[in-house]
Amino acid sequence: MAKELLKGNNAMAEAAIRAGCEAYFGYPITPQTELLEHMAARMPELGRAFVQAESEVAAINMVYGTACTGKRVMTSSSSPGVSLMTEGLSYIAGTEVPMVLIDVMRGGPGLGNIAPAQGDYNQMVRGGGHGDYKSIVLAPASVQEAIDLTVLAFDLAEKYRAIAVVLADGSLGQMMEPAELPEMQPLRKGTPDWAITGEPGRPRRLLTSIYLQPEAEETTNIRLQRRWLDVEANEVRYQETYLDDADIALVAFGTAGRVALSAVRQARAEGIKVGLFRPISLSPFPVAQIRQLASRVRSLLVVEMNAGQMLDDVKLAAQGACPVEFYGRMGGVVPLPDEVLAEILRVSTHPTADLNGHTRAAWLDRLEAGRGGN
Amino acid sequence: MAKELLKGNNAMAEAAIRAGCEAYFGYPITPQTELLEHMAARMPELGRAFVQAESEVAAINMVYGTACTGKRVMTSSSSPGVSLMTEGLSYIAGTEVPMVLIDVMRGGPGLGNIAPAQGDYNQMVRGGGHGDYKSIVLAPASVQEAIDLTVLAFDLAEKYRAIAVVLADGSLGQMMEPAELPEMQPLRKGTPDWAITGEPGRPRRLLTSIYLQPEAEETTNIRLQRRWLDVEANEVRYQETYLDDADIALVAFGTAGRVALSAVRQARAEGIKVGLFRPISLSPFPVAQIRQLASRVRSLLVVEMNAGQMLDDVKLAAQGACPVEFYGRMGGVVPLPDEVLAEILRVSTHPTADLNGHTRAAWLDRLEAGRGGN
Amino acid sequence: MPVAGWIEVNEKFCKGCELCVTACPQDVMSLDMDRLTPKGYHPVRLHVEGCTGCAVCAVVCPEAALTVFRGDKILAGV
Amino acid sequence: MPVAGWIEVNEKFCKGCELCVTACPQDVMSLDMDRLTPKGYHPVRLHVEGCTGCAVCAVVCPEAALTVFRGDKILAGV
Amino acid sequence: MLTTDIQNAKVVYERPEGFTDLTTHYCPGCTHGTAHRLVAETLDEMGLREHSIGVASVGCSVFSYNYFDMDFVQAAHGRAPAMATGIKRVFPDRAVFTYQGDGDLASIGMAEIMHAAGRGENITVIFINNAIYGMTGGQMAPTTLPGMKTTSSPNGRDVETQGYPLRMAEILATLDAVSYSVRRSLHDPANIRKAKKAIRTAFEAQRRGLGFSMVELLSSCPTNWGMTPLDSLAFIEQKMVPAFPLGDYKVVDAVKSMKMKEG
Amino acid sequence: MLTTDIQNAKVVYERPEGFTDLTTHYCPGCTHGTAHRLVAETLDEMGLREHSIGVASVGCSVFSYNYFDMDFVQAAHGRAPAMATGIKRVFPDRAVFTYQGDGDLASIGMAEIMHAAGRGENITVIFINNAIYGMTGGQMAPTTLPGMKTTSSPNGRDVETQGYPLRMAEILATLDAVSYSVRRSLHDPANIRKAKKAIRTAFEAQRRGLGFSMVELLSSCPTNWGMTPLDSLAFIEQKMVPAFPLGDYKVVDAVKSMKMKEG
Amino acid sequence: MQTEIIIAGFGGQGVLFAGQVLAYAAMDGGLHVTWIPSYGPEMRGGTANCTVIIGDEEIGAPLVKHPKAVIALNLPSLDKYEPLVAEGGALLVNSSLIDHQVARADVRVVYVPANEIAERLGDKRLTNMVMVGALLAATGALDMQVVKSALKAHLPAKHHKLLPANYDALDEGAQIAREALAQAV
Amino acid sequence: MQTEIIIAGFGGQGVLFAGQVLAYAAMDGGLHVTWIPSYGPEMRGGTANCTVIIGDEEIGAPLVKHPKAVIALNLPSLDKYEPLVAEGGALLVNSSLIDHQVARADVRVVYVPANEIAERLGDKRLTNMVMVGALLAATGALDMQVVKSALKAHLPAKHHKLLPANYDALDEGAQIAREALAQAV
Ligand SMILES: Cc1ncc(C[n+]2csc(CCOP(=O)(O)OP(=O)(O)O)c2C)c(N)n1
Ligand SMILES: Cc1ncc(C[n+]2csc(CCOP(=O)(O)OP(=O)(O)O)c2C)c(N)n1
Ligand code: SF4
Ligand code: SF4
Ligand code: SF4
Ligand code: SF4
Ligand code: SF4
Ligand code: SF4
Ligand SMILES: [Mg+2]
Ligand SMILES: [Mg+2]
Repeated sequence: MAKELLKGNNAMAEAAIRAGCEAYFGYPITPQTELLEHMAARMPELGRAFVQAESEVAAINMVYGTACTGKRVMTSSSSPGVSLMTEGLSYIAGTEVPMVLIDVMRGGPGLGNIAPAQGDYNQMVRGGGHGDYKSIVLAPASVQEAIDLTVLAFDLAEKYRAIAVVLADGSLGQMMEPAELPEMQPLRKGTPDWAITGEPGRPRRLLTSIYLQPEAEETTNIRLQRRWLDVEANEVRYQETYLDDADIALVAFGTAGRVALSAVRQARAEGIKVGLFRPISLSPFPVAQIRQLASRVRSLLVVEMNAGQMLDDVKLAAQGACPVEFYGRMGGVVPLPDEVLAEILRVSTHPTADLNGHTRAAWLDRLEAGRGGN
Repeated sequence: MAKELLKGNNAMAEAAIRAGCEAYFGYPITPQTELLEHMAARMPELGRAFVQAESEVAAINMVYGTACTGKRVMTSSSSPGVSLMTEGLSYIAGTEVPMVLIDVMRGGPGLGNIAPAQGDYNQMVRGGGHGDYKSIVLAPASVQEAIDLTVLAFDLAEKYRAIAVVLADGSLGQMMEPAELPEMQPLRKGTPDWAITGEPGRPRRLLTSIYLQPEAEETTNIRLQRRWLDVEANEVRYQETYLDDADIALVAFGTAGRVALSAVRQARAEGIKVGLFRPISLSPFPVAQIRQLASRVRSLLVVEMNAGQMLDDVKLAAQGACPVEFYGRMGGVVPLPDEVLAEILRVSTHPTADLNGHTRAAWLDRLEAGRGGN
Repeated sequence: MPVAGWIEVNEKFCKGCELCVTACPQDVMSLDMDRLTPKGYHPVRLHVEGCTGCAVCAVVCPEAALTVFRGDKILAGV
Repeated sequence: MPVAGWIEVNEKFCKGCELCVTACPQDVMSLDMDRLTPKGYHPVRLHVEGCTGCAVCAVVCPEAALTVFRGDKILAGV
Repeated sequence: MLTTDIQNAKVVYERPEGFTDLTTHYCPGCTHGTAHRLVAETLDEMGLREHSIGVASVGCSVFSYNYFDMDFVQAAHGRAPAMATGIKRVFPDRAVFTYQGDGDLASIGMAEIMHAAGRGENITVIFINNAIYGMTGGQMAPTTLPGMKTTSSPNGRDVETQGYPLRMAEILATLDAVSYSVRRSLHDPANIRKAKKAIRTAFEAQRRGLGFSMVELLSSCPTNWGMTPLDSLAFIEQKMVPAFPLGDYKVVDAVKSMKMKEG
Repeated sequence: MLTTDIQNAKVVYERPEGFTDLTTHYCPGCTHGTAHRLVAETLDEMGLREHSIGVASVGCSVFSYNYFDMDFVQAAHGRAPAMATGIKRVFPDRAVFTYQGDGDLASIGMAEIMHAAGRGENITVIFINNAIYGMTGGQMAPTTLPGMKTTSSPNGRDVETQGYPLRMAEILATLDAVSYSVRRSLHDPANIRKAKKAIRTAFEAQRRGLGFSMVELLSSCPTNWGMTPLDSLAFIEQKMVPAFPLGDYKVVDAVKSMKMKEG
Repeated sequence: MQTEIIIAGFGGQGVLFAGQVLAYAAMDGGLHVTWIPSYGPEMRGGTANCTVIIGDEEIGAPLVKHPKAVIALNLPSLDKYEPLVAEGGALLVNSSLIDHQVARADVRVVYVPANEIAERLGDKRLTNMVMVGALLAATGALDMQVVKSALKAHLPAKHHKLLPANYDALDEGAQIAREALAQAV
Repeated sequence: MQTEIIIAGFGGQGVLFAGQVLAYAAMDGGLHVTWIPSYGPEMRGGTANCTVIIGDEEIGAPLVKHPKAVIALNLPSLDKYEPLVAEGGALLVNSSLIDHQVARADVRVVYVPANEIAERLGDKRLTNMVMVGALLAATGALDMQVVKSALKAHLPAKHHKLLPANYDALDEGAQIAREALAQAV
């Protein structure tokens, strides 16, 4: 297929359709609304299910229903709406049925604003819902990648009977870029052997997340944990740029990763040996790769559009092998390449020996100073 | 006051009342129901507000309303119910109003069961809601401590205009122990200067979590982050037992901490130099203390009633200073002292050099072997 | 020939709630205080003749513990 | 003496929506196409005599942009 | 001695095929079981058992999926109508039904039931109104009667602060897309028979694609009401029926004119 | 030349004190502003401005707190009635009101409005029914008319799959604890005056502790309807009023017999 | 030193209250104590049990695998807990309902016809107190007098007329245990 | 090599579409490109702007602090972006609405009476294309012919009758820029 100039939200919606999504349930919220609107236009004309749910709570439970039938299903929302889905997500995880969620993050906490942000990292990666469960979380950095990861999300969700999240942010949702959509996949015939289908002639099936005996619930948990080990073994994805000879490695995902790339290029132009590690799968996190990187470079510099959420995962991976520095913007502010370049310069000229990098207080000081100077 | 034999749920409810809680909103859920029922009986007779909300979503938003008036307010629930509160919690955090939440955790994910568990650690400590916010999270290990921390929670919530969570589990809610309730505090006269009170004769007040300009939202976030630095500086709480000469330190909170204590005593009786570090404030986490401990002992052994959630915080604190081992039971299974003793013996006789301790896969193997043998 | 009936009580299901006992128009049912079901309840039984197989008992039984039969009644002297 | 009135348009608030223009029973209002408010709208004005101060315009104005006055009208020749 | 011999015996009533062989966890005399039985019998009679998908809710009926011999899912508290929507939209030719308590449907699940009804989802809702939260040990439900003591209204439901009972059959009847909304009771054989007819009508309406159907059933909770099973039935008749009048609150013409091949 | 001189001039109408000095962010001609004005005027006239607490919702009126000169909070989407409950229960003598759109109140907030009404919370709800989601750019609301095109019903609301409009004033009127539930419209001066009277009655009912009061206002959304402000008013009159008949759906006796000292 | 006691039986046999009496007595006696029920989903019927731990220092785990003493009020409880009692521990068997000999030789077993005794004392509901009496004698976990005072102090006043019968039940249970164990030695 | 362009003005001035035309042209020309709007809460009125970045390798940040070129369609936009244009960059000013001289000497400034030209060409809505034409001439970011082809390829067929006027607008804008910059040298 030829490249088209596509808006992220529409691109992800159309990608889902072409990946064989048979049902979409959602509730409007900026900055992901075009995604729902695209579905509203396209799904009925294809004879597939589209329901504008009464709320995100209802949407996720409609998804839960379809997920139990084994058909490809998805929802999308943005931060506050995703919070309302956490109970349902925990149920879906506990019932081991596949689904895709697209979270186009915005500034928070609370009602916040509709600007691009990455403040839902913890909620999505560490489980905003109760109990032990893990979701697969994929973070695209371009419209093309958003398309590809949306398709992949359906495959992985099905493969591991798990929740697969495409974690984008407002700028990815609103941005247009040339990108290529996949061919329309034919809908799968038949259903998995666990699916609730109300079909005659076979023993009844049951899907539930209640296991009243703690031992039975633990058995389910062990199954989930073991499955996650498989996910960790098979599904780690990341992109490395200019890392071969790097002294400093930036770690950034999604839009922050793009911004970091610009800054890295500028720094390279100034002769600084810096590269970029961009996790694509935030969960499973590229632990081994970052551990290895940490033992190779002088510093890691994490850049996020939040107060340092992936930062913890980077530190956990680095395990003290090198200092981990941090720069973040919050509340919907997208960092500009110049700011990140300044951070690279700082780290390269004033390396710290403290494993925690410059402290959090120092980051806030720098941030406020920078803002004041704007 | 003399000691009484009190059930955890009732004790926390009465403690809240005596701490001056003026409004309670909640929705029934096992194993915290007695807490709501205690409030249903006591609050109206004291002329205070009690509403059985239509759902946890409504409950947290009623709390949000009262919190905006500056009056002491709380809700309580258990895991699935708490998930439904995450949007509201994010709003409350973003609006910077104080409230207390008691989460009496049960087995999950999903509907799970009503047995004691600690699977909501991530949800409470890392923010189940969207955006960057932090809640103060206190984990009692006895009925007396549940009382004391409930009272403290109100004070801290108010001091930092933040959410304070008492994170208990089903066994703490259902257990009876001798404990002393505090005196009834007189209700505070007057309201804070930010409170919405509809009072004449002063400029209007406004409480909101929407900051449409990203820069304004970032300013709020910076304020929240700075306030959190204060919390980290002032409010770390923990208990150390038998640690002076310990080679191995167990780290466990709440009920798991009690179980660990029994195991530590048994191990000491067998001559093993082992001690217990019990974080009382899970958030702020005793980072410095554990870092220091990690540099002193041969191994840390984390014991939880989940798949290893606090484990990440311990590793983050330890920063590779020593291996961090893990033992957890899931889905509502409470570990018994004998199992933990076996883990202590394992760690003391087969110390590992890997910073990640025995791997997660190995833990699952051991767990399944142990269950089979039960 | 008069109509007659009888019931079979599945003791696995019966919980001795007595709803059928009260509902039976012929008043021919009662709990068997000498027996306990596996769940620990006294099961219901026909304690006297006169069942017509009307199935009212089955209509009210929450546990679907009853099977009701009906047939032609023949009185036989011995 | 006949009753007469006039209005004052607060141009900070007026958005030129014309709802008042249509509602005015005397048809004495119109947008001032020569002026722009700070927000970039053409504000409303009285373009002809005849305002009675009936305040219907104010009743429909979504922006509370109008103040309406009424008084005794005196015709004065010059 | 005189003995009775019975000839030409035939089975007049037997346990429905739609039931599994498991004993329920319901308290003795709880009419949840009765409601289950009526649903199972109806689906048997309509030949729908193997074409049905049930949606269990959270409440004492949380394990209802164990007792029905058909495909089942278990919803989150209050969300059964949303889950049923997700199923029905991709399997429009299955008989999809929810089975919900009053806490589930009328309290936490109010938005979901109103909107499933408002959309006219072609599903059937079996609504068990026992005026209490059974499973969690007897708290006030939205349908608790004024003055009724529960563990969360220990001095009796105070209408000043806790409001009045909600009448769901009437409320849902106000919605355009609802085809059938009625209230029945399970307190005696005659009413149980009427309840079953209503359940049959509801499923028949669904089979014909007529839209949302709901049967509210007044039901007992001997345990949390603190009564014997028998007294509980009397309580339904004497206290609940007056507060929740039995009747047809909405039956659209298409439902009225359905001809049912009665089983 | 003839000039007019006016003597004994007095102010017949002026911007209410209850308003701040900020310009709204509403589109030109949007009747959200009209509704705001009526509320502000009413609270002024009743002397309640400084004794009121407003609860803004999420929708185009999310910033309404900027325009009212009184204490305000800003609720989560749909939860304003719950938040108002939390406030009113600890400040029973304040005039507490919510201001909600149709997406907010009738879609995501359905459970909260039904239960606040069911409990008879002594609050006043101003409900702006503009048949659309204004703020998010024109998606279907629960009150969108059949066949009406929106960005999420691009071929017009299909009642088969998307259901029928919900009539909230009628639905709430079925609840025992509601004291006042009426519908008015903002499309012409006469109706605006009636709307104001209703708002006054609602707040008066609250002042007297008579319980839950709600005024539904048919309102325009020129932007998302794709019409001029004027055409929008015609749309209200010609299309919305027939679908949402104006009238008093519930006025309890205590409200009927209120004597209001008219301002 | 710490004594762990599990009391198990049917719902309705006074299992939870018996445990609470021990807990009150321990508290009144200045000891540390925890009481924890096993709580299940069934409102009626089913089995009930609770664990009471009494100690002279802060109590760790409120549940243990191998309790020092078990009161088994019915057969399922005996089946479940017989293998779990700690070596050298005490197993108190309600022989009125349990027609079954304990196989283990490494625990002290006392058979108490508790229902019969209770009925003889005039109230079936005293069964639990008979077993508690036996437990006290068999384990020495608490002083009998302290338990009696605790009963008096914590039983609601309206039930005080039942105190003498409760005391008798405790004494009779203790007597049986003493005799059984004396014999065993 | 990368060119960042910000187009800013009132809502209704065709700001977003102008950016999209550039993006389409860049795509058709085989270049990398991103287009991103600033999106606000107001449905009507207010300012609108978008950032287009065109480059020959994968584009990093879709937003930059110092764009290489800015089209300012109204005064607030000029006020906002004048200080931000990169040194040596281009500032295209719609002089029909902006009665204001640019103070900076380190950028190339072109004043384009775009509204007048558009009205002369018969359609006020051509204003944005006049400015785009000027931008192309001032920056050489894209080939004029590619832009015209892109317009043709991506304008819905029903609007194709407007193509000639659009081409004229582009050309006139370019002409003005060429003249202005020639003079400046
Ligand atoms: C989100 C959530 N909140 C609360 C609960 C606890 N809970 C379980 S059942 C129930 C009430 C059930 O009452 P009802 O629906 O009336 O059913 P019944 O037991 O009376 O049949 C509640 C509140 C839960 N499981 N999930
Ligand atoms: C939980 C959540 N979901 C969705 C949104 C996005 N959202 C904001 S306003 C709105 C709809 C508002 O429509 P309505 O209530 O009718 O108000 P109007 O704008 O029409 O006045 C939505 C869906 C949100 N802010 N929060
Ligand atoms: S079938 Fe009729 S007569 Fe026979 S036992 Fe049942 S109810 Fe009684
Ligand atoms: S109604 Fe059913 S469960 Fe109850 S006693 Fe009769 S047969 Fe047994
Ligand atoms: S006051 Fe009356 S007459 Fe005067 S402008 Fe307004 S509407 Fe017209
Ligand atoms: S109604 Fe108000 S805003 Fe509209 S034109 Fe008239 S004065 Fe201006
Ligand atoms: S608690 Fe009540 S509703 Fe639940 S099974 Fe028992 S009697 Fe039935
Ligand atoms: S979008 Fe609609 S409802 Fe919102 S302000 Fe504009 S016209 Fe009013
Ligand atoms: Mg119920
Ligand atoms: Mg609306």
